[in-house]
Amino acid sequence: MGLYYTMPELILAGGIILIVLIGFFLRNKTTNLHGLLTLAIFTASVGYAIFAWSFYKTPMMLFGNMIRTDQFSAYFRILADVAAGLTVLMALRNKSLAEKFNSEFYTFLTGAVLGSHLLMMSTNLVMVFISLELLSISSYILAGYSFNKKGAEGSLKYFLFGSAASAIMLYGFSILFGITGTLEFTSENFTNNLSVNQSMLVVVAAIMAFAGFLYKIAAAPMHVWSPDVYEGSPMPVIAFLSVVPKLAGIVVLTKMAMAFAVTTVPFDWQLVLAIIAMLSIGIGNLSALWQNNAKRMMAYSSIAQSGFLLIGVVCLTPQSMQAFLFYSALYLAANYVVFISLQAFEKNSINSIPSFGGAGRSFLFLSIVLLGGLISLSGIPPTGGFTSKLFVFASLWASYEQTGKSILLWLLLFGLLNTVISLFYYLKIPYYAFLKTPESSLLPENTSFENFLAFLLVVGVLFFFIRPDFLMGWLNTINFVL
Amino acid sequence: MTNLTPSEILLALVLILPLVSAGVSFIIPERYSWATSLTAPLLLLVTAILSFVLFFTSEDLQVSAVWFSIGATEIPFSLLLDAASRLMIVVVSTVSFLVHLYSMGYMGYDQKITRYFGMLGLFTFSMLGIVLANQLILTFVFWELMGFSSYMLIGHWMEKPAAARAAQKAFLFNRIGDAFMLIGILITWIQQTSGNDPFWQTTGVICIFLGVVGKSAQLPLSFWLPDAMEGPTPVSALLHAATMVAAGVFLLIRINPLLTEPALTVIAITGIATALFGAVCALNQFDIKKILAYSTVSQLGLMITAIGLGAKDAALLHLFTHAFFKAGLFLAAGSIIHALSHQPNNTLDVQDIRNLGGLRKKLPVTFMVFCVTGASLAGVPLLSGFLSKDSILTAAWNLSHPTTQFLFTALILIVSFLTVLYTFRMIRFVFLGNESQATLHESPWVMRIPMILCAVASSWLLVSLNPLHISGWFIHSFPGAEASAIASIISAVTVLIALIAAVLLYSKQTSPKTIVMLQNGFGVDSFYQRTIGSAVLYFASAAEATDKKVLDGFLHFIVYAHVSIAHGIAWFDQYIIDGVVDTSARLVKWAGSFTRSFQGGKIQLYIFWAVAGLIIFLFFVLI
Amino acid sequence: MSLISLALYIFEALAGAAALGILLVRNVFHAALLLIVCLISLAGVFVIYNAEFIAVTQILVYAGGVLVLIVFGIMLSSRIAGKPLVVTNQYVLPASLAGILSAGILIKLFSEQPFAQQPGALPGNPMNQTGIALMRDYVLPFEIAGILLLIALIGAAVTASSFYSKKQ
Amino acid sequence: MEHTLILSSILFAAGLMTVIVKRNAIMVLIGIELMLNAANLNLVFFNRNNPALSGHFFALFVIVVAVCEAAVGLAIVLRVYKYYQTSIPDQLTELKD
Repeated sequence: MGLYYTMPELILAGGIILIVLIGFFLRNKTTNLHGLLTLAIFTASVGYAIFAWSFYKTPMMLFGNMIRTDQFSAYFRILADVAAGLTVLMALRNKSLAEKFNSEFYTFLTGAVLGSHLLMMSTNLVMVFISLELLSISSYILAGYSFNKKGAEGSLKYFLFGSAASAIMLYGFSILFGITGTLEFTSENFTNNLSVNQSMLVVVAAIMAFAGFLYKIAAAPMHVWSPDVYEGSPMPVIAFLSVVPKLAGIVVLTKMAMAFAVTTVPFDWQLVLAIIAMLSIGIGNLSALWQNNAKRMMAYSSIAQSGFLLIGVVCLTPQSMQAFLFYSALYLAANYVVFISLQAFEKNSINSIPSFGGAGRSFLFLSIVLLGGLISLSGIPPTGGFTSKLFVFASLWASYEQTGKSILLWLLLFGLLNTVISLFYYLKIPYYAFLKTPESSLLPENTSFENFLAFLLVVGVLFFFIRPDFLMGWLNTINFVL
Repeated sequence: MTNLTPSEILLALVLILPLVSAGVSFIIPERYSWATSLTAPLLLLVTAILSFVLFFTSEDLQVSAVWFSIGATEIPFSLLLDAASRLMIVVVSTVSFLVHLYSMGYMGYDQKITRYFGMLGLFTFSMLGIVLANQLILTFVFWELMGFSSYMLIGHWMEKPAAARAAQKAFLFNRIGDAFMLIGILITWIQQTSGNDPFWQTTGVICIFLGVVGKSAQLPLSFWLPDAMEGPTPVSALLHAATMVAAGVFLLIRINPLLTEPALTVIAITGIATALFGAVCALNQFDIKKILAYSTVSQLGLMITAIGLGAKDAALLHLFTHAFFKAGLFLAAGSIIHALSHQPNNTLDVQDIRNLGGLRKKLPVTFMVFCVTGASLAGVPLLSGFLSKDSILTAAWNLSHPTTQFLFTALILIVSFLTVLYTFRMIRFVFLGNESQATLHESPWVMRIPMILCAVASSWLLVSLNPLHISGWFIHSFPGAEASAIASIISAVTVLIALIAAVLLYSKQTSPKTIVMLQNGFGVDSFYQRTIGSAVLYFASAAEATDKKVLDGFLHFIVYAHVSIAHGIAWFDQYIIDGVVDTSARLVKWAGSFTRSFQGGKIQLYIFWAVAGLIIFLFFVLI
Repeated sequence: MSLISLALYIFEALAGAAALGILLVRNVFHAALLLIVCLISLAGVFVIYNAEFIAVTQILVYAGGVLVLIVFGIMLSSRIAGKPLVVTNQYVLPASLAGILSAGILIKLFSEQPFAQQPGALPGNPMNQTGIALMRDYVLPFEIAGILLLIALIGAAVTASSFYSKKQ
Repeated sequence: MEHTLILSSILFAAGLMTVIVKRNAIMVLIGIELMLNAANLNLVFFNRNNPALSGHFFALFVIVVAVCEAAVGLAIVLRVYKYYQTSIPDQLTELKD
């Protein structure tokens, strides 16, 4: 019975084995078959999740209370699959990835997606840990996939930071287990025992546990790794890392925060999360101002975006959850627009921001599409990014009115102020592209596929500005049992 | 949306055509950029004609569709065509068309003319959007779009560092206002859904007003406007005189029902303070475009004051008349700049009135336009400015509380007094006096026609049949704008006194000064007889007969007061405002390099920072 | 003091001493050996806490697997570098501050916390129970662990393969 | 029984310090293993009277994960060796601001 509900995960797990096997037979051959097969796997997974959407209406506990399927997690699983599918499309167009260990690349990608699926559904600390590790270990290897000096360094840094963070998280889990005597953190047993045994130790354990999630979503103060890792990784991997682990981390963080929010723990959760969100937004935006490397700049941008995503968790109201769901989808789309165009530019050896000078002339269409993505990320109309920020801030305001906590107001003001700051660096690339003269003349390579793909996504982003209710209406039907 | 009425189609066309123009301009390749300077004005001409048709034929019209919904609340996409917006679309599209036409001559040789016209089209589109939007979030969307296009237009000559800096300054100041505005919109919106709390309503409205303060260059955010004069002059005429800066005033007119009593007080005080400030500043500038910019600040202050006093129709009327005469002034100024800067071996700053003089004979058309529009700005009877200023004065005059009545009436009179002074000063030093330039040619016809049209639009006929009192054919647009006879007389007398004072002040001066030395002689040069007219001469001689000392002392007082205030303001602008801008930019950069300094590439140090961060966090929570 | 609790104290003291030793020694190889000591003492502690299966896994997997890997890595890397295995320390002061603070906070809070005495006792035959529960309650993590091992295996192979490739 | 928890705290802190202090990637790895073992000790200790044996299972999976991490980690270390001829993590500063 449970297998019906976890069919997407079964597809992914079977897919991993299939890709490995095909990889054996097609050794030493440069072929797109692996990529297309992986794409088919993700499509099947998304297809099933949409087909079985009504299945997930009532939450189901499965596999001895290890995981729970519901529409909330199903939505994010779809997003993760879509992101992974786009990553595959990017990887297919990336020559350096096609040369070496092609089938393995897709194995790790599928493994990471499987890990994120399970992480989003987990209701048990064991599952959280093991699926987080599946996601992490796959990501460590993916981060080193450029097979050069920088890639190796980025991979090692990611690995060392990641393992230290997950060890800290695990220690927090072990203390939580000691206090509550159960690993099922959504169960009543867990919350009751937590309420009975209020102490500072709970706080310590919770912060240690959150550290692992914060690392996964690259939020302050666990964000330090991301710029270095992003700079060393190939473009499809960065695009993947900036979306899928982030969403998975925040989903499980939401569930965990919910468990703490219903108990009467001796300190203010909203305060802590709000400060983390503010720190992430501030640090990400301020540091990004200085960057001259497009990848690094996007790393800081993704740190700041984590902060905005966290606002949904800070409020923990149904309205804020809807805003969070909406924001995630728009963030995914805009982020992939940017990375797809950046990859196309990279192909024409445009890497640093000054080298974008005059690119608007040689790659007019691509530059316009990139501008659309960046504008959406910064949250200016007429893009869905504006609408999503509007939803998030509106829910924050509503939450402030409800609770009257001044920290929420500060978060709102800080967030608004930072959308201003973020403009300065998001518009840096278009500024160079359109208003500067080229440093050297370029021989444009064919980027029509990238143009098309990014254009489709930009159309989506613009569409959700005009008709956000198209998605919002669907999100309204989601049942929020966390 | 199946059966569109003709008016609805017209409305959609008026809104869309500028956008089409922008799109066409962007699509046309650089080689054929000359084509842009034909398509863009043509499309705008069609827009202007259609808006006139709409103005004369249409009923009040509301188009509404569900845009999206958040939870249970639905956000409509709603356009409203009422008396105010009908008038505004005419203003926007007409002035925009005139500016397009003028730009054909003025920007003829510019390299990036396609971008210029594209942005102009986008700007017009967003301005029309603001005018028509019947919903605050939609307004905000257009508002931001307008901010973006104005940023691009101010910084059109990006290679000039001053232009890039001005664009950034304008952007920054506007974003500060916009951040508050978004908060205000959210508050207002939530207020509408969940009960009416007067406190929150006031807060929300004041937050929106702060957005208006940014866009309409009110105190304390007015300092970007003079800097924005680095942009092309036609842009200044369109954005910084007729439309964009007026968008804030228009928004206040739209949300007028929401304004609470305390909010009105705040608005009125801000407005009158800005009006005074702008007027004093305008009197102390040498740059002809900056004088006009400060004058715009001052006039916008008057409109805001009118709204604060509850006379929104007076504000709209002044907005309407101001759009034309100020656009005319800017276009004339542009014509001067154009004529002078196309002269060979010209090394002087052509915008500095100290370097100008005696242009009357060389540029007769420009001179006439400048005189007519300037007189309208000064509020000389028989011109539109007199009537609209009169209605604002009447609003102050009709206030119920005697103290506020006196205070506001007096302050508005002082503002109009100063307006006359600086207008006259400008005309005196630019057109009269010694001829300094050798050979000049009047601007081409494409530039002359818009100027002349603006001058014609500055006559009283635009507003009313009766040249001295508002009544007649446009009255149905301004049901609340009324003028009392006493106010008219007071206003006229003030203008006359001011004219006399101006003549006395500036006639003997050979070059403009900021610290104006008063000359004792009240003799009137023969050369004024042909310029301002015999009336001035008559009143001037009459004034000579009046108590010299009273007038003398009064003028002394005015001059010294304004000199010291102006110095204070210049200091404030240079050190405080620029200082704040620079400091905040530096602070942001410094904070950025601080947060970045953790990224030394050393992974073990990273881990340490992360752990340290967690421990600090822990202490923060535990204590 | 019973014999069992004496054994517990000895194992724990050994484990603690070995951990501190790792912190102090300068030679990577010695550190690896001290890790073995620490792990085996911990296995002893696990046995005393009735976790025989964990203890066995600890010895088999850690001592037999991880440590061989680590020693292998040490030898490979030292062969390339041709340098002695001595490591120096860095950031000693901030690190000790962080370490002592975290240990201090944890010990203080552990001593203040009244841990819930869970009802019931361990089943009589834990090993048997473990096997059954592994295939019943924990079947999903068990399967995931299989995939994880597969991924890690391929990943390690892919990552290390460039070690021998000629391209620099 | 608190001494077990004290031991686990010490193991954790010692692991953390090893991670930061030692100028060798393999030593960092050893430090991480120490931290994982501290958590394992906690899990087993807290499971003294729990018939569900959840702590034991968690510890078991932690060991499995530790193996995977060690394998992947060492492979990455070896690769870094190939490019940089060093295993001192702090000397890898090609990627920085």
